Amino acid sequence: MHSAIVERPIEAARLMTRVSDASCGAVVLFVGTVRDRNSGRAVTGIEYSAYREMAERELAAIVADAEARFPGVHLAVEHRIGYLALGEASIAIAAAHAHRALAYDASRHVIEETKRRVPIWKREHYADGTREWVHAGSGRAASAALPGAAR
Amino acid sequence: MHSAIVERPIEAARLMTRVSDASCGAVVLFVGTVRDRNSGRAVTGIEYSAYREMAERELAAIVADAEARFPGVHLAVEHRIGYLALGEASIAIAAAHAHRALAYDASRHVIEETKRRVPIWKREHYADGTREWVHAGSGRAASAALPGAAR
Amino acid sequence: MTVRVLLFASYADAVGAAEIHVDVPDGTTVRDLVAAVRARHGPDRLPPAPMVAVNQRYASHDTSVSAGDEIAIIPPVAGG
Amino acid sequence: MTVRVLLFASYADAVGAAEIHVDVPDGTTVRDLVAAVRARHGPDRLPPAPMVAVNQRYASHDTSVSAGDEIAIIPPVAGG
Repeated sequence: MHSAIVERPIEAARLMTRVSDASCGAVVLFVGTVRDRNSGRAVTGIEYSAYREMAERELAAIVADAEARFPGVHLAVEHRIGYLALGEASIAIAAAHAHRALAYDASRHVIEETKRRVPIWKREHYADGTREWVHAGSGRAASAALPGAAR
Repeated sequence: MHSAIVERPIEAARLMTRVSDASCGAVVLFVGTVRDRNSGRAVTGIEYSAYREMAERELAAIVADAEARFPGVHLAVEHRIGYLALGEASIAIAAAHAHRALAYDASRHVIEETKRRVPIWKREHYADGTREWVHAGSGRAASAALPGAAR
Repeated sequence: MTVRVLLFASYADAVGAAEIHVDVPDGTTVRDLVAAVRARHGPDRLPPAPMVAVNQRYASHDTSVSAGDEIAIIPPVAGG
Repeated sequence: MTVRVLLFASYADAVGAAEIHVDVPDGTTVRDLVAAVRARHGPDRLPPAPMVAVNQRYASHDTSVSAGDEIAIIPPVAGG
């Protein structure tokens, strides 16, 4: 198993190589990338920041939990932080297992848990020159004055 | 969308590139590979054969159906035939969507439908020098004399 | 009429050919064709109700067969 | 005692600092600490019950805080 917060481009193929071995007949790779629109606004890039030590700890815990929950799965996960342009990968998760159902389930579990609890934030940069922090789940950018849980 | 039966190594990264565009925030890649054991026997390789014209037609139909069933998904699928050594990819499915849930669901749908209806067969080669046709679902190799539906 | 029948994988091995030609009456069905193949090559060579494709599409055993059709008897598939 | 509090992302922007030091009585809880930060920096800067981590683990608002702890007030996460 492998997990890391990185400040360089993610090499998804290397994560797949890390998890694959002769006993694994199925590999599922998830890649999350910066897309050009969110909530109807034209996005030019996203700036990811993290509470880095805690993010590394949470990501490692998610991977360890998943390997216990889906026995036999091999996992490798990297989340990138810093400024990412359109199309660049913010996260890649490679999950390998002898059987495909567990590879899919473990992959999905890791991305959902990552979005739920790893302390990483993103600020979208828009075509009109503005930028705003995004609060997951709300589907809306947060106002600077009263963010998050109070909304 | 893209689907093909090929007789050369599958380049999964190229399939991902094919499906990705700026509107897709999530890409799910599934790769099925030859593993070293099946039903307790040591496998050295697998020979895949197909009813090629029909297999191409069925695979194309599965991809078209999936793109209708999961609106907005982009799909690229290749299935390899011929002799594959341990670890080589027999199938790769790239699914991209603006949102991850549909990318996962479309990917899973395509692999399940492919296993269900594309006329491709495999003959496992074992470490002891024998080889046998495998009938999916049975979990057992088929006898040569009375295969398939009669069992 | 004479109908061309394709066999694959374990069925080709069992019958000893990847393609056979079978004489059947006009208007025969897939069911009758399969029965004719089993009668000629031995009932232990093919199951009584295998999957069959007519012109590269899965077909029911009630489907009528014409002389120019491409018939395939299809073992349980195992792709992926 | 003086407690070091880390702020991130929109909360750091709202308060105007990524790290602040807050004077609180010994034995204070996360709840009291958040109230002290809001009293000092303005109640419109942080929600009344944000997520908080103590020593890099999510903690309930009843958790007691010690002087050496690393406290972080955590906006809704948006990774992935």
